[in-house]
Amino acid sequence: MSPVNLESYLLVGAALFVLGMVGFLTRRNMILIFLSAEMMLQGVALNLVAFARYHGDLGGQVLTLFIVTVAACEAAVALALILMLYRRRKSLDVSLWQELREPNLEPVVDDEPLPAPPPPPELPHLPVAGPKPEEQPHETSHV
Amino acid sequence: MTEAHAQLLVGIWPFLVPEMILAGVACIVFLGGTVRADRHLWAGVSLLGYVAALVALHLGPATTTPADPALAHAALLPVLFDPLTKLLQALGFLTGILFVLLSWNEVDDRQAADWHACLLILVAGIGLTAAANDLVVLFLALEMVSIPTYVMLYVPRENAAAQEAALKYFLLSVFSSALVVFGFSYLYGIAGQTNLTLILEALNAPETSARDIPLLATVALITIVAGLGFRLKAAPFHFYAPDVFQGGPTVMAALLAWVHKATGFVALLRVLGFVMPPHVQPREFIGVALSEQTPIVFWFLAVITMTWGNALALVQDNLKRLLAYSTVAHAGYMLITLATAPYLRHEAGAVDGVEALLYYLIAYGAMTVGAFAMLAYLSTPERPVDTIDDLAGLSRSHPALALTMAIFLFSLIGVPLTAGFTGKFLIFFGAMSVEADHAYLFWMLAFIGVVNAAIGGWYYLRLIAVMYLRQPLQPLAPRPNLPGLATLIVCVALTLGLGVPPGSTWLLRHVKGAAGAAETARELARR
Amino acid sequence: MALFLDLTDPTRGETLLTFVRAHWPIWAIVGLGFVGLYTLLPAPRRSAPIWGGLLTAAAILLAGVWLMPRDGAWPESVLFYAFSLLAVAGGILMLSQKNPVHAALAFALVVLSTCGLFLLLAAPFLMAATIIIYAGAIVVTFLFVIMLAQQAGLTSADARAREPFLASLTGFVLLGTLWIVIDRTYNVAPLLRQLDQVAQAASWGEVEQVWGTAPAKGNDKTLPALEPLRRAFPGGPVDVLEPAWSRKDLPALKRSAQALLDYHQEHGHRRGTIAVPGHDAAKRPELPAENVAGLGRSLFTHHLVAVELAGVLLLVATIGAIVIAAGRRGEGLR
Amino acid sequence: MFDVCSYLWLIPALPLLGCIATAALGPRWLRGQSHWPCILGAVGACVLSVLTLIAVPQGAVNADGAPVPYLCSYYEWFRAGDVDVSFALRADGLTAVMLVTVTFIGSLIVIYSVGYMHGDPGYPRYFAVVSLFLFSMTGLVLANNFIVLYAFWEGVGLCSYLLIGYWFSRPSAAAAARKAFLVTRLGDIGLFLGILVLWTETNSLDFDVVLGQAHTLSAEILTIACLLLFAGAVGKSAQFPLHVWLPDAMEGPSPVSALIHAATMVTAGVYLVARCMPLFGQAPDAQLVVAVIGGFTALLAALIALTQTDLKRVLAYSTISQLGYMFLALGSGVEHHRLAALAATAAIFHLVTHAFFKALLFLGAGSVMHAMGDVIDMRRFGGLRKLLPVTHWTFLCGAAALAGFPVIFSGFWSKDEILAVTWEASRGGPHAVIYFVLLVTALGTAGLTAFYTFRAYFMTFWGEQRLPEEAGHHPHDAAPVMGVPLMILAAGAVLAGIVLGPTGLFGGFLEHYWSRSELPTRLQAAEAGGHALNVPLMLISAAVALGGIGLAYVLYVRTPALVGTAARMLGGLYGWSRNKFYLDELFEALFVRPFAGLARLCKTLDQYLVDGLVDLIGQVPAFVGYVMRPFQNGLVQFYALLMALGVAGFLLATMLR
Repeated sequence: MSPVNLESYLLVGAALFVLGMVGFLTRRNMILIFLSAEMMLQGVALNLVAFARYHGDLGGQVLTLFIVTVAACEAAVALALILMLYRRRKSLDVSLWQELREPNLEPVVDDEPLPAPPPPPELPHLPVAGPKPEEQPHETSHV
Repeated sequence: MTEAHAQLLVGIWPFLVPEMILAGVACIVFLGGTVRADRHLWAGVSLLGYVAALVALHLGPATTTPADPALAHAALLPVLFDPLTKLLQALGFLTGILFVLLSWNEVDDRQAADWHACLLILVAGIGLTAAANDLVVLFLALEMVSIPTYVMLYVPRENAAAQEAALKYFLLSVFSSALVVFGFSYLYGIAGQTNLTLILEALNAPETSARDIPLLATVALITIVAGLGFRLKAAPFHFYAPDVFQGGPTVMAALLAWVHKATGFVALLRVLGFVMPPHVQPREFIGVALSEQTPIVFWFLAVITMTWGNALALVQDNLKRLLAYSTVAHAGYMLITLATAPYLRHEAGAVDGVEALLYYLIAYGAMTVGAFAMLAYLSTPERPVDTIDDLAGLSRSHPALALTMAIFLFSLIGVPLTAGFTGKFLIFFGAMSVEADHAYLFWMLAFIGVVNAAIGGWYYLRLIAVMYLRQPLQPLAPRPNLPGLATLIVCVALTLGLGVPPGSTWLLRHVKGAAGAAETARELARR
Repeated sequence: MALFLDLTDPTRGETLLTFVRAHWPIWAIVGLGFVGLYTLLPAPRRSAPIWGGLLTAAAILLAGVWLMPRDGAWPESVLFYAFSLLAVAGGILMLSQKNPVHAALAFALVVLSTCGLFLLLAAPFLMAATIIIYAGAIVVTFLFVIMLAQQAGLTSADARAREPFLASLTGFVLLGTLWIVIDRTYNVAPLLRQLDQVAQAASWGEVEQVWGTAPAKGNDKTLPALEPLRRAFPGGPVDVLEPAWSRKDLPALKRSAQALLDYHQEHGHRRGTIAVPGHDAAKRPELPAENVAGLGRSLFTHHLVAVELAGVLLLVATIGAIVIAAGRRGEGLR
Repeated sequence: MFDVCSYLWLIPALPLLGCIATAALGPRWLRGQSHWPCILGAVGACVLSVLTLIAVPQGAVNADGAPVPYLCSYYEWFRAGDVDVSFALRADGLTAVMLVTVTFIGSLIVIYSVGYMHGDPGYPRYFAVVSLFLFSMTGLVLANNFIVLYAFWEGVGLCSYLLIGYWFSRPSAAAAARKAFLVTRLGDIGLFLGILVLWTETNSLDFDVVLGQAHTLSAEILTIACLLLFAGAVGKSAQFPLHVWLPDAMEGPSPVSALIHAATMVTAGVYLVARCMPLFGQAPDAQLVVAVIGGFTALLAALIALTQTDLKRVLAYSTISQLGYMFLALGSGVEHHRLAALAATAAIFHLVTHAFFKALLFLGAGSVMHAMGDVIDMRRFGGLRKLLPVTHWTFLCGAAALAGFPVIFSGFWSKDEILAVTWEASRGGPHAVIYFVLLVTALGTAGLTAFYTFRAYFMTFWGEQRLPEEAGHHPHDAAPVMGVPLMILAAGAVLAGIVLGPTGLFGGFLEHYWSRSELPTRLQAAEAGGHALNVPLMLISAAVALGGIGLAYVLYVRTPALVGTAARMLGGLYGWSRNKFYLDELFEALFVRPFAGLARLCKTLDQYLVDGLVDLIGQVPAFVGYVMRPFQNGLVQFYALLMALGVAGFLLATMLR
């Protein structure tokens, strides 16, 4: 019997699950949202493997294996989907996709401005021969 | 692994022949699609596939019977073929045929092969969900319904709305499956087995007092109901539905409204132990379904769901959004059955919750698929049917189509002589005939349901009024579309036919058979 | 759930207040984590969220102390603490990093630490599979996509969290409740403490302090701790406890309590083990040593159907991904 | 004679066929001739109904000597366990009387509609829906169990909705249709729940079984069930507080108002309560509610009718008021089964006579509208008696019947029966005082009825001839296709009362069915035998009616003459006399003001309180929808957040139990 009790593993599993859920709800990058969902699955996997150890039954590991498989399937679809969506909006921000909503509701936009970005590092003075690097336009807050 | 168990494992393959046929045809269509882009060809091939699967189902072995006592532990197999499975398999294949017809002229030649192949896999998933007797199989079967859906939502159209719908559905579906498997992990933890029968048995071990389940099972109950509630479109897990219905293809809206709801409910029946395999030895099964907590959860879920759906449907102008909220409301009515099922007395022939649920599911499938099929039929690229106003004056230009649509809507309202009425009747009467200490709670549930149904009548009637009482803005010009028409005819025949005998009695007999397994469990629980 | 109040056993009814009070350490720890996480989540701000980091770290630390077994630190325990600290910290990092590349790398860290935990739990095959599939394939591919998309630098979306307060509040409630569930189910320490008090009791009054007043004759009220005890000591001599209690027979009760304690000692239950209804803990099987072979045997006999299903799923997903990305599309479907 | 069952199903089937034929053939082929299937269906059903009426008393009798109803089971709808719902039709005295009334008046109105609706663009639609209505209404009356009744109950509601909104291009019509649907639907919830309660208690839905088991039910259940059923009746029959839809329903074509919103559909509630008399008879509390609501509605609607200037609205309020009378009668059938039988008979009798004269009045109003170019405001025309002689005379018959003009006209006899029943109820029993108050109210209402009816009559047909511009130069009287139905109805309105009432024909026919054993048996039998005419009450009511008519005459016809005479006698005071207004004012102050004030108060209350309340109930779901809308903001993460909140909430709640 493991000196570490089941309870501890379950708690770590639950914490990963909940952290993944919070990440799913808060991160706005589509890829991070998907990875957060995967983190929820990691929590579940931990639960299952801990229970499998506890009960001395391989079923939990089998289920975990299939969860990993399905996660891989979903990742494949997610990758393709996110790429196509990126191609249209040129951004990974999921909040850009809110055209479908109840009519006569205003879109949700970011109102609070970002703090001023740190000043760009001093550019080394280039000799005249080289082309002057273009200033990167700053990202403005959108939708 | 005993010899008998190995024998049994080998013995389940004949039952899986229909699904194998579907998967095989799907492979052929996938491969063939790279060679030829022809929607008639691939729709025809997959139609043949469904017919072949139906034939195989009919000719194949009957249910795994309890006749042989040596087979008693057939319940320990990962898949189960009891009457419920058979019913869902047959329903799934019929649904496949219906959707092939519905989408026959709706998909472009170029995507037809992928579309129909995905549909084949999805339909195979329906039967397997019902057959699952193991958390592993159940999880995979549910994903077999989900993953083709992502593709089918995205592929047919490349515009922003469809992409947004696919994105929303995909992300939330992944989220909901994470919730479901979290519940599965706790269920597994209770018994140390992935087999559903064993899990439910463990929940009913002599140490546990009746009607009370361990806390882990309560957590599992909530997360599983939440995750599957996403498929049922139960509030507050339904939010994707209006957006996805509006943005995605109409055919997909129909698919989500019926197939996903059905699989969600069947998965709930299985995993919570509402339906137990018939050859399980009659021990005192409590399971999760018959616990004290479950009816409470479903009580509240039903009330929130139907109220939310109906209230928001009242303020909609977009047809697909309206039907999306209507599907939410109907999920609420169906959830009533799950709240009442554990309490229903089971006198000879009385309709219990599970039977009412199955009846209503099937009836609802016919009418809602019909309504969506009508929208798909009427729409043309030049003259899309999006808002309620687009239906104006349909009775003038196409009286027969208007009447058909009216029949679907009447059935959704629950006007007598339609399947919708009979279904609602069974649900509400079921709730009224609960004879428990707290029967008044279920009377209240029925009352809330009736009030909701009355409110619901209003927005459906608004559609009828628009069709019959208004001048058309711009006349509709549906293209002649034989498969689409066939879908409508099948749906209207089912909507009317299942509402009155002999159709209704026939269907009741079948759902009774399918739900019959629940009987043992309940009888014992009441003792 | 006032509506159903009369459905429930009045002795078990709990209000929110008593529920929180009964488990205040758990709520306090999770609450610390909640505040910390809320401040850590990406938001337009000027300075680094040091306080949030400190609070979260404190919460993790306190949780670790709470979980610490009383009987010394084994090497395995040390590994467990290391891996789970890495996993949880990685998770929090993933949530709080504004740069998506860093967040994805934090996720890789989570996966690797989980794999370490898998190894501790005698699942080497799963460890390898998860590392290969997640860390090796998924994370790397997604990193690739992120880098492709982030050529323009950080976006404003990555610097903002959606509904940070409500989301972390939900997480707080959920984690707190789950922790309490786990604690109530698997933690036998309070029960042992009760038994110990009863076994040491000098008078009946002390017993009543633990378990409340015993019923009058003919009352069918049962021992309040009976059900948890049954769950915690399946197969143990639980049933002798109740007659002694209802007879108010102090010596017999003390004897039974001591017997249960002995049983617990003998069967090596530690804090946080047990509670499998219907399964005798003492006879619980161990996992086979040959993990890969065992898994393979299980997969290709009992779970063969599932393997086939997974194959079909992989096929659909592959083709689906190709179809989505390559696009044989039109405007056909409405 | 054929077996009743062999043709009973044809009574609903013929209008249904008519509906299908009109719908299928109308728009394309029949067009202007679309009325034929409908007329044939209605007349056929009418003939069969008369046959049924004749056949019913000749049927078998049971041990008590009462006729056994014909029960014809055609088709088993569904059977779910012990619930067995079949399409069984039932023919007994009550059904037969209702059938004949519905189909006879329906036929006449359909014929009238041929003239009235001539040239309307929706001509086939109109007749299709009217046929559908006849089908539903006959089905409702013939139903032998609650579920079939409920089905047809919804059916007539639907037809009513479609016909109120017939001129859908008018926003007011659409709003009225919507209001009618919503408000009646409120009542329907009660009906459905009542049926559910009865089913759970008796395990059956058949009338015979449920009503036969009435005495086995506990008093509370019985009262609850009765009140729920009555809620359905309140909605359908436009009783307080759900009466608000009926005046608005006048947006529909006049024949529709006549058929559905006066003669037939709105009486479905009365029929329902009469049918369930064995239940109500044993729930005195429920009956008290019925009587009080009926009496109150009668008074309230009469007061409101006093100040209406829209002719059709006056009639609509009078319909509400008369329906209130019927419920008053039904609610008075307490104490013993003899009185219950009398009460139901009186209510149904008034239902029949009311159907005749109110249909007549509406058709007359329609005829006026037709001639006046769709103007219906009484202030804009007057003195039409020379111009529209047929309409005038037939309208007068109807008005006199409604006012209860003594002896000759039907309303007098049926109203008197109701008063007699209430009088009986007020002579004993626990609520005698309340019933006595109700009796006084009813008498007062009778006076008001006479007054406002004749006010409308005099304003329309007397005084100097005034025509609105819309009428054109040569307004013409009703064409024969409209005139003949008017005359037939007028004959009915005059004769139905005196032929059926005092002779005891009607009472004898119907009471026969009520005295069957299914009526309350635990109540004491009446000491009185047959029902005698209550002469003193008749005299009082006659006096009241004549008083009302007289006052209307004085106020709206006599006054100008009175003023003229005064002017001649007091020559020098010409200027003063020119201002006949003073006299008007005097009369107003003395007589009209008090009533008008009361009426205005009632109207205000009605408009803002009751109407507002009902509107509010209708608006609640939409409001809830409005509140919930912001949740659907299109952000996928917000949706996930709500899902997660749902999980957390449910989890915490389950823990806390």
